[in-house]
Amino acid sequence: MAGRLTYPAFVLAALLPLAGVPAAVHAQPVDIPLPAATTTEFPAGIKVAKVPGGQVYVDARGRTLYGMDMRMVTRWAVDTSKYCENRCAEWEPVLAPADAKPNLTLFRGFRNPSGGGAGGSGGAGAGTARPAGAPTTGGAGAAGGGAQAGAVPAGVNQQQLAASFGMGGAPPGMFTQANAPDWTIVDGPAGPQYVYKGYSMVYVRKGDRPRSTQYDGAEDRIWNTLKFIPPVPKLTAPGGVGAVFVKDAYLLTDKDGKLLYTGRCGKDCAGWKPLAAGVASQGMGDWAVDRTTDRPMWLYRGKPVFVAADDQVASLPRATVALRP
Amino acid sequence: MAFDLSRRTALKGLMNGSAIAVGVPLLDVFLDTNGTALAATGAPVPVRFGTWFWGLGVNPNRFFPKGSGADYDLPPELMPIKDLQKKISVFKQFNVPLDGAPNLPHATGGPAVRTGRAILAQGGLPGESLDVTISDLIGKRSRFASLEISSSGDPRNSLSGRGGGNLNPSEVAPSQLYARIFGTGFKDPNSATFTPDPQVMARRSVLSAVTEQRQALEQSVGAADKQKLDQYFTSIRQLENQLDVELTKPEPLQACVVPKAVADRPVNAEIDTVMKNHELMTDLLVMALACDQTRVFNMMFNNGASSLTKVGSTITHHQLTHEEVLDTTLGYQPNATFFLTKIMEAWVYFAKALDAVKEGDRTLLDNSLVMAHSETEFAKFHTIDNLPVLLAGSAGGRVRSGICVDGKGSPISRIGLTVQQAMGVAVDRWGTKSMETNRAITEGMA
Amino acid sequence: MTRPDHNHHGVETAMPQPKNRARLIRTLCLAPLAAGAALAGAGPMAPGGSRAVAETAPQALPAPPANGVMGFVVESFPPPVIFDKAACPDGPVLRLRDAYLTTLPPAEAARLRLDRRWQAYAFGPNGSNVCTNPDMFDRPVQHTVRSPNAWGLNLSQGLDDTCPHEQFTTPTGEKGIDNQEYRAMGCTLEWRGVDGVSNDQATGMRQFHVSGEWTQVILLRGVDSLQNDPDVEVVYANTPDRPVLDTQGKWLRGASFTVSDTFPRERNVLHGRIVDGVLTTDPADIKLVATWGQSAQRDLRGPRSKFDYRHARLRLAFQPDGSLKGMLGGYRPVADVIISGMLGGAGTALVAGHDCASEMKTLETLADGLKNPKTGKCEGISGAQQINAIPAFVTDLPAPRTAAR
Amino acid sequence: MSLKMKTFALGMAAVPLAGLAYVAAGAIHADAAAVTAPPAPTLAAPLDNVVGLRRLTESQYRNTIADIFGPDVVVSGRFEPIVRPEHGLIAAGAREASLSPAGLEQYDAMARNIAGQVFGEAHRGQFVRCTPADPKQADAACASAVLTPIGRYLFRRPLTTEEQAFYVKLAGDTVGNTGSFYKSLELALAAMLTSPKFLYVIETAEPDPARPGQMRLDNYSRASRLALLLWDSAPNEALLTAAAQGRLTDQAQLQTTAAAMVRSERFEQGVRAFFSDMLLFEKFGELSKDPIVYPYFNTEVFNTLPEQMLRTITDHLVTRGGDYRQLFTTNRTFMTRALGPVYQVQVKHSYGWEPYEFAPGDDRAGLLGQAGFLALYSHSGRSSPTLRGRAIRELLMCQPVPNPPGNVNFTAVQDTTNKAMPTARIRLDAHSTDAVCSGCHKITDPIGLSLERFDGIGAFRTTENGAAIDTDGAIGAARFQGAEGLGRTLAADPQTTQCVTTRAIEYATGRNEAADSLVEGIEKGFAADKYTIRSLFLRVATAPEAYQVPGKPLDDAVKHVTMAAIRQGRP
Repeated sequence: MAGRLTYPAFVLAALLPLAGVPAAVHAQPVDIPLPAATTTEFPAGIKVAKVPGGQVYVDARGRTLYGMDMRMVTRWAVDTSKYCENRCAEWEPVLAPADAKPNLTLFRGFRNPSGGGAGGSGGAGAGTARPAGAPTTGGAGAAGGGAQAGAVPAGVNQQQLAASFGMGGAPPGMFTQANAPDWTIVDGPAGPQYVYKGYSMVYVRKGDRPRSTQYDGAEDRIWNTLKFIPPVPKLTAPGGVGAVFVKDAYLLTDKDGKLLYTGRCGKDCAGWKPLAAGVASQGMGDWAVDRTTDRPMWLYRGKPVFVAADDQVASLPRATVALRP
Repeated sequence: MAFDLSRRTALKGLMNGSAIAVGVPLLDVFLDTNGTALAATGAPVPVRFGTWFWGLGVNPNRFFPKGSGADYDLPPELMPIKDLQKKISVFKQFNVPLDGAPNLPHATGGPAVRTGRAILAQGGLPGESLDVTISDLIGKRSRFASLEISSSGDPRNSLSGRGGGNLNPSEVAPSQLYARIFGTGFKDPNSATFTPDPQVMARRSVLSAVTEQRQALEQSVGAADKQKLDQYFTSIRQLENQLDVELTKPEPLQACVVPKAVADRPVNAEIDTVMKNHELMTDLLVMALACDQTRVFNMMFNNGASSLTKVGSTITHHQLTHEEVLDTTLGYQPNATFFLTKIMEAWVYFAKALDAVKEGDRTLLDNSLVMAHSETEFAKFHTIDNLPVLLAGSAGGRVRSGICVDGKGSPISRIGLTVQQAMGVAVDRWGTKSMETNRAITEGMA
Repeated sequence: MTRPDHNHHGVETAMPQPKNRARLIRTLCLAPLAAGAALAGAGPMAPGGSRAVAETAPQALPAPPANGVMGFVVESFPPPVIFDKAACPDGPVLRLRDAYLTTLPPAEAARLRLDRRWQAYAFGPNGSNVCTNPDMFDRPVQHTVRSPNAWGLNLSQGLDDTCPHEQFTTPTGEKGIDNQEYRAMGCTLEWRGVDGVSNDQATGMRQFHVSGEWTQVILLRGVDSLQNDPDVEVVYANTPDRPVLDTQGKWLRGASFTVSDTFPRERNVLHGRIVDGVLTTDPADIKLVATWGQSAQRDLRGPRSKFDYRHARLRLAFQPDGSLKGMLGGYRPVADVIISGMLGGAGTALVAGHDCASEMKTLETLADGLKNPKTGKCEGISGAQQINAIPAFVTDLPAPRTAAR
Repeated sequence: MSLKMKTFALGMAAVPLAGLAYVAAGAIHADAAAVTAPPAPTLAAPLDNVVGLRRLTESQYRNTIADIFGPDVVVSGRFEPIVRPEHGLIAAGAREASLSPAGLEQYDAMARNIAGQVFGEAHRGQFVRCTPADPKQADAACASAVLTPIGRYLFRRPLTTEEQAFYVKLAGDTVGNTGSFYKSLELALAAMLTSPKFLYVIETAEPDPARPGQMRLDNYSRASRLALLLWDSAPNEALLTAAAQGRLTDQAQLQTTAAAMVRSERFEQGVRAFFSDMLLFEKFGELSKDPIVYPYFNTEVFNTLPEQMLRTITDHLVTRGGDYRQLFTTNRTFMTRALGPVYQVQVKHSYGWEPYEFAPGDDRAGLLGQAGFLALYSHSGRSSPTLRGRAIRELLMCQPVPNPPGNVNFTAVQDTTNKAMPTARIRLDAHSTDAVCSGCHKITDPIGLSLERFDGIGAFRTTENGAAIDTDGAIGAARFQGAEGLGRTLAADPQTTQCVTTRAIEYATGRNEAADSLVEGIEKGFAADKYTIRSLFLRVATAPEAYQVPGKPLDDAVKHVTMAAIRQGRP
C-alpha cells in the first residue's frame, strides 16, 4: 500500500523487443537478440576477428563465417540440412573433419501418424511421447484462431515434434536444436558440416574479402554473419546484480537490468539512486557495505554504486562511469 | 514425552486458553478463520489439497451461472453437480492477461492457473506450480509428497512441477497406481511406530525459550502494555500446542481400509476406457487419502488438446472442437459437447467419491480443497479469459463453499493466491506482471 | 453412484439470448444471426448491407481538433465477407478428409468413410506434408467465390504489374474492385461457415488484436477539415501497448498508445486526402505485424510473417460518433495469405482439415498482381481487410527518430 | 523429547535484561550470578521503565528487514492488520494492538523464511564471516560474532550481555536437533524476529532533569522515534551511534540530527507512510466498482490509484517543498498508461509514471481532483456527495461527523435512473429537509456536491442523466464553485493546517490527546515556514513535550523488602 510500488517502476520494454518471440530463440540475424557465446574453444581453424560494429567468427584465411538459418528454409526443404543440395552455388560449406560424427538431431518432417501407433488420428496410443510440460499441445499450430481457424496441432507423430522442440530428449550423445551448444556437427550436402547454436549451418562466401560482412542478411535473412559475443562473465556479487553486453564490453546491471555506475556526485546527488545494501551485511568479494550513508549502500572496489534510470549508457549522469565486471 | 502432556491435555490447553482478545480476523469472509478442522476426538484431521484437470474448456453460455453468490443457478452443463452444489464453488470472469506473451494454443491456460505466470515457450512450467508449494508445507509428513494421475493414458500429461522442463510424471494405469500405493512399502498407518520430526522439536525448544521471557517483560510494563504481552504470550502458547500435536502420535484413521488388487486394463484415449480407468484410480486415490499416504494429489482427466475419441471413430475431441461447426439451433457443437458431458460426469464421480468417505462428523471432501480447472474457456478459439475453475470442499471449514464468484475481469492468479492462503502457505503476493496480485478472493457474495 | 440420467442431446436449450451482454466472443459464435448482423452491422457486410463503408459519409461530422492531430486504434481488422448464399454455388471448400474421399469412386469412398487412410493424403515423400511444403504437391483448385459482389478497392488502375482477372462490384455499386483473395478463400469454412453466417475468421483475428500482439494505431496529422482536406499525413503503425477492454471485451475509447517500429512491429507514413468525409491514401507499401506465435519446427517465419500490402491504399470514412470505418486494400505475396496454416504443419491438415496445397494452387491461379518481370508470372494477389478504428491518444516515435525515416 | 531438552527448557531462566530500576532486582541479579558460574541467562530484572509498546506496522517491518538484510531478502506472509481507533490514526492503534494466534503464526512463518534466506547458501557469505570449527557442532564465539550485531539492529539498541548469552546458548542447544551450525543460527534469528522486542517498539524512559519526578524518553527510544517517524524504518548506524553517545537527549544535537534526516531522500518514505495513514489508504483494499456502470475501472486502475495520490503528495510537499495548503489547489500530478482512459488524457510512456499538468478548465484541484480520492469516497455504482463531504470534514479538517441513524430509507438516493430526479443534488434534497438527517447532511453534502462533476471513479462529466450538474458548494458561510473553489476555501481555512499538525503529533507520539499548547506552538512555526512539510515534521520530531512521558509520575522505586519468592519472580 504505502510506498510499495505495485506498478513496476520501470519494465524495460527496450530489453524485450520481442515479447512475442519465445525467449529461447538462438539466432544470428540482427533483428533477434544475439545470444552470447558459451565457449571460447572453437573448432580447428575458426577464430574471431574484429569488424566494424563488433566481432565475427572467421576461418583460417580470415574470411567471415556465415550461417544458413535452417528455420527460414522449412518450406523449400523438408530436411533443412540438405537445403543447399543443388542450391547455394556461391556458398562454400565449412566442413568438419571427414570422420566427425553428426551430433545434432534435426526435424525431418512429419510422418503419417496413422501409418503406425494405435488410437485415433490423435496418435494417443499409450506411451506416445508428447512434448513434456503443457498438457499435450501435440506439436504446435500457429494460428489456432487465426486466418486458418483450426490450424491447430493434432496428436501428430509426437516423437519428431518433441525432438523439434528440444524436449522429449534426444538420443544419448546427440543434441536437439533448441538446447544445442555453440558448435555441433550435422551431415550436410558435402559431408559433416559445423552448425552454430543449433540453427545456423556454417558457410563461407566464395571469393569473399577478409573482414567483409556485406552478405549479412542476404536472401531475406537466410544468410547471416556469425557474430561473436564473449561469454557472460561469472560474477560474485550481491543478489540480482548481472551483466549485459553493450557495444564491446560487459557492464554491470541491477536486478531490473538497469546499468550500475559510480562517480563524485557533488551537490546534485538528489537524483542519484544508491544501490541499497543490508546494514548487517559484511560485504562479499569486491563488494563492501557503506553504513555511514542514510541508506546502507554497496561499494564496488571502494567506490559508491548508483543505479541508472535504464539500460542505456547515454542516460548516465555527467562525469560518471559505468561499472564493469 | 518431556512435557508429559498427553495430546488431550495439550489440546485442552488450546481450547480453553484465556479469553483471547482476537484482533480483526486475519482471514476474510471467504476464508473462515477458526475453521473446525478438529475431528470429534479433538485430534486435528489432516487437510488435503488436490487438482482435477480437464482439457478443452466448456461452452461458456451453457456452463457459467448467470447470477453469483450462494445457491447460484445451474446451466445445462453444470447441472451434473447439483447434488454437491453446496460443496462446490464456481469461478467466472477471471482473466489471463499475457502482457504480450503469445497465447500458445492449449499450452498457456493451464500453467497460468497453476503458476500465475504466462509461459513464453512450448513445454515445461514458467514457475513452481501451487500444488508443489502447498505440498512443501503439508506434504512433508505423509509417505508421498503428492500423487499425480492421468486417466487418458499419457504419463507426460502433468501441470505439477517446480518450473522449467521437469514435471512430476503421472501414473496412467490403475494396476501400477495400486502397486505404488498399496504394494510393497505400504505401512498400515495405524500400526506404524511414530518418530517426531527433529526440526519441529528444535522449533518447539525455541518457542519455550521465548516464553521464559514472559516474567521479565511483564513485570516492567504498565497495565495496558501487560495485557498486550499477555495476549502475545498466549499466542506463543497456542503455537507451542500446535507443535506439540505434531510431535505426538496421530489418532488411528477410522476410514482407512486396504482395497483389493486391481487387474491390468487397457490404457488408451477411448472415452469408455478413460472413464473406467478414472473411476478405478479415483477409488484408489480416495483410499490413499483416507490412509494418509498423501495429502496432495493431481488428477488429469484428459489432455490439454484432448485426444479423447469414441470407440471406432477417428475424430478426436480436439478435432471436433475445431472442425465441427456450431449448430445454429442448439447454439453449441453437439459432438464436441458429448465429451464435455462425459467429463462433467467424471468430475461428479470424483467429488462424490471423496464425499462418500466419513471422517468424524465430516467427510473427506469437507477436509479437502480440490481445484478443478481447464486450460481454455472455449476451445474453438483458444480463448483463455473467463477460464472455468471450480473449488470443491472447504479445507476443513477454512473456505466457504457453494458460492459463485464473479471475478469481474480480475486476474485468475487471485484464485491461486486464495487457495494457497487457505492451505496455510505464508504468501501475500503471487503471480508476475499483470497477473501479480495481493487481493485474495474476499467477496463471498459477488 | 447414480449417473445423471439426462442424455446430452435431450437437453433442450432455448436460443441463448445474450441478455446481460454475454461476452462478445460468445455473442459472435453462439447467436449466429445476431453475430452476423452485429459484426456486419458494424461494417458494410450486413446481407444486402445498405450503408457501404467506403461510400461518402453522412454530413453531420464534428470539427477536427485545433492542432489537426487525431489518433485512432484499430478495433477489428477482419477480411470482409458477404454472406449471401449465391457466393459459393459449389458449396463450401471441402475438409481434407472429404476432398480425399472425392478422389475415390463412390463405393470405395463410402467404405473408407471412417477409416484413417485419408490422413496419408496429407503427406508426401520423405516427410513432406501439404501445409509445410505446399509447393511440393499438385492439388486441384478449391471451390472459389463465383458471385459478382465483394468489398474491396479498385487497386489495378494505373498499374503495369498486374494480370487480367474478373473484377468485383461492391454491393453499393462501385465497379472495378480487385479482391482475388476473397475469390480464392471466400468459400472456406473459416471465412464463411457451413450455414454462410458464422465467421470464425473474424473471431480468430480479434483474439490476436485483443492480446496486443498485433495492435494497430492510425495517427492523422494536418487535418484541417473532416469534409475536405487535400493534404493529410497518415501514420499507420503498430504498438506494443495492449488495448484497454471492459469486462465484456469491448474496446474502450481514449486509451494511450505509443508507436513502435522495433522488430517485429512496423510504422508506415502515408499521404492522404479527405473528400466528402472519406480519407483516401495514395498507393504505397504498407507493412504491419502479424506474428503467428510459433510453429512445429520453431519456424522463424512465425515471428517474421507480416501483413505485407504493396500498391496499398486506405479508404476510411469519418463517422459521426468520432470513429473511422473503412478498408485497407493492396497486393499481398501469395504465401502470406496461408502462412499461419503453413506454420501449423501437418496439424493444420489433419486437425483443421486444410489442404494447403490446394489453397496455394488456387491463390497462384488467381494471383493478379506483383508480376515478376523475369517470369511474367503474377506473384501477388489483391486483397482487402475491413477496418473499424475508435478514437485513442497516439504518441508517435520521438521526433529525431522520425526524421531519420 | 530427549531428557537433555527437558533440563534445558526448565532450567532456562528468563532473559536477563539490562539496567535495574527496580531495587529488589539487584538481589535477583546477585542470586542469579551465584547459581551458574558464567553470566548465564537469568530471571534478571525487567527492562528499565518501559513506558510504551507500539507494534511495527507492515511497511515499517518490511523497510526494517530491507535495511538490515538487504532489499533482495523477500518478506512473504500476511500481516495482521492493526485496528484503527475511531477517528484516529493506525499509529495510535499500534499502541493498543495485540497479536492474535493466527497473526503470530504468520509472523513465525515470515521469521523462519527470512532467517532461512539470511543464513541460506546464497546470502550466508555476507552475514557469517567467521567459519565454525565444525559446521555440525555449536560454536559460541562465531555465533556471538554473528548474532550480536544483528540483534543490535533488530532490537534497535545493543543487546544486553544476558541477551547475547541467551541467543548464543539458544543457537548452541538447537545444533543437536538441526544437525547444522547454520540451521541453529537460523532458529536463533527466527527467535529474535518473533520476540516482542522486535515486533514491538519498546519505549523506555529515564528521569527528566528538566522536570524532577517526571520521565522522558531515553536516547535509544528517541532514535527509534526519529527513524520510524521520518523514514518509516528502523534506526540506521548513524542514529544508533548517536544514541550510544547520548547525543539525542541534548536538544541542540537532536535538532541537527533531525534536520539532516528531514533533508534526506529517505524522508519521502516517511511522508508516504504518514499520508497513507492519515487518508485511510487501507480502504483501497476493499475498493470495487460495478463493471457495467464503470467499464473503465479495471485491475490496473485499481493498482495505480493510491500510487498516483502518493506521488502527487510527495512531489508537491517533498520534492518541491511546496505549501501544504496548495496540496488542494495544485494542478500537477502524475499519470501512467493505465490511468489515461479514466482521465481521458494522453500518456506518452508505455511504462512507468510521467508528470502531468491539468488544464485550468479541468477543475482537478490537487488531492480533491484525484480519481483515487473521488473513487474511494463513492458507492460501487454511483458517486456520493455525502461520503466525499464527510471524508473532507473528517480527514482534512479533523471534524468527526456522526454515523447515520439505523432506520434511514436510502431508496430515494440510490435510484440513479429515476428521470424525475436526474442529479444527486435533487436526490439529496430529501435528506436536507428531513429534520433528523439535515443535522449532519448540512455540513457534508454542500462540500461533496461541488465535486459532482466527477463520477463514481473520478472521471469528468458535465451532465448526469442528461441534466447539467450544478457544482456550487459551501463550507459554513464560505460559498464556492467546483473543486477549484473547494480547494481554495480549504486552503484558506485554518482548520486544515491545524488538522495536519495534530495528526502529525498523533502520528509521532501514537497518542491523540496532545496538549493544545504543543499544537499551537508547532502550528505557529509551521505557518512561519510557509507550511512546508519538512518544517512540520522537524518541529514535531524535536518538540521536547513529545518526548515527555505523560500521566502521573512513577513513584520512586519500592523501598520495602519483599519475599524472596516474589523477588525471584517465581510464579
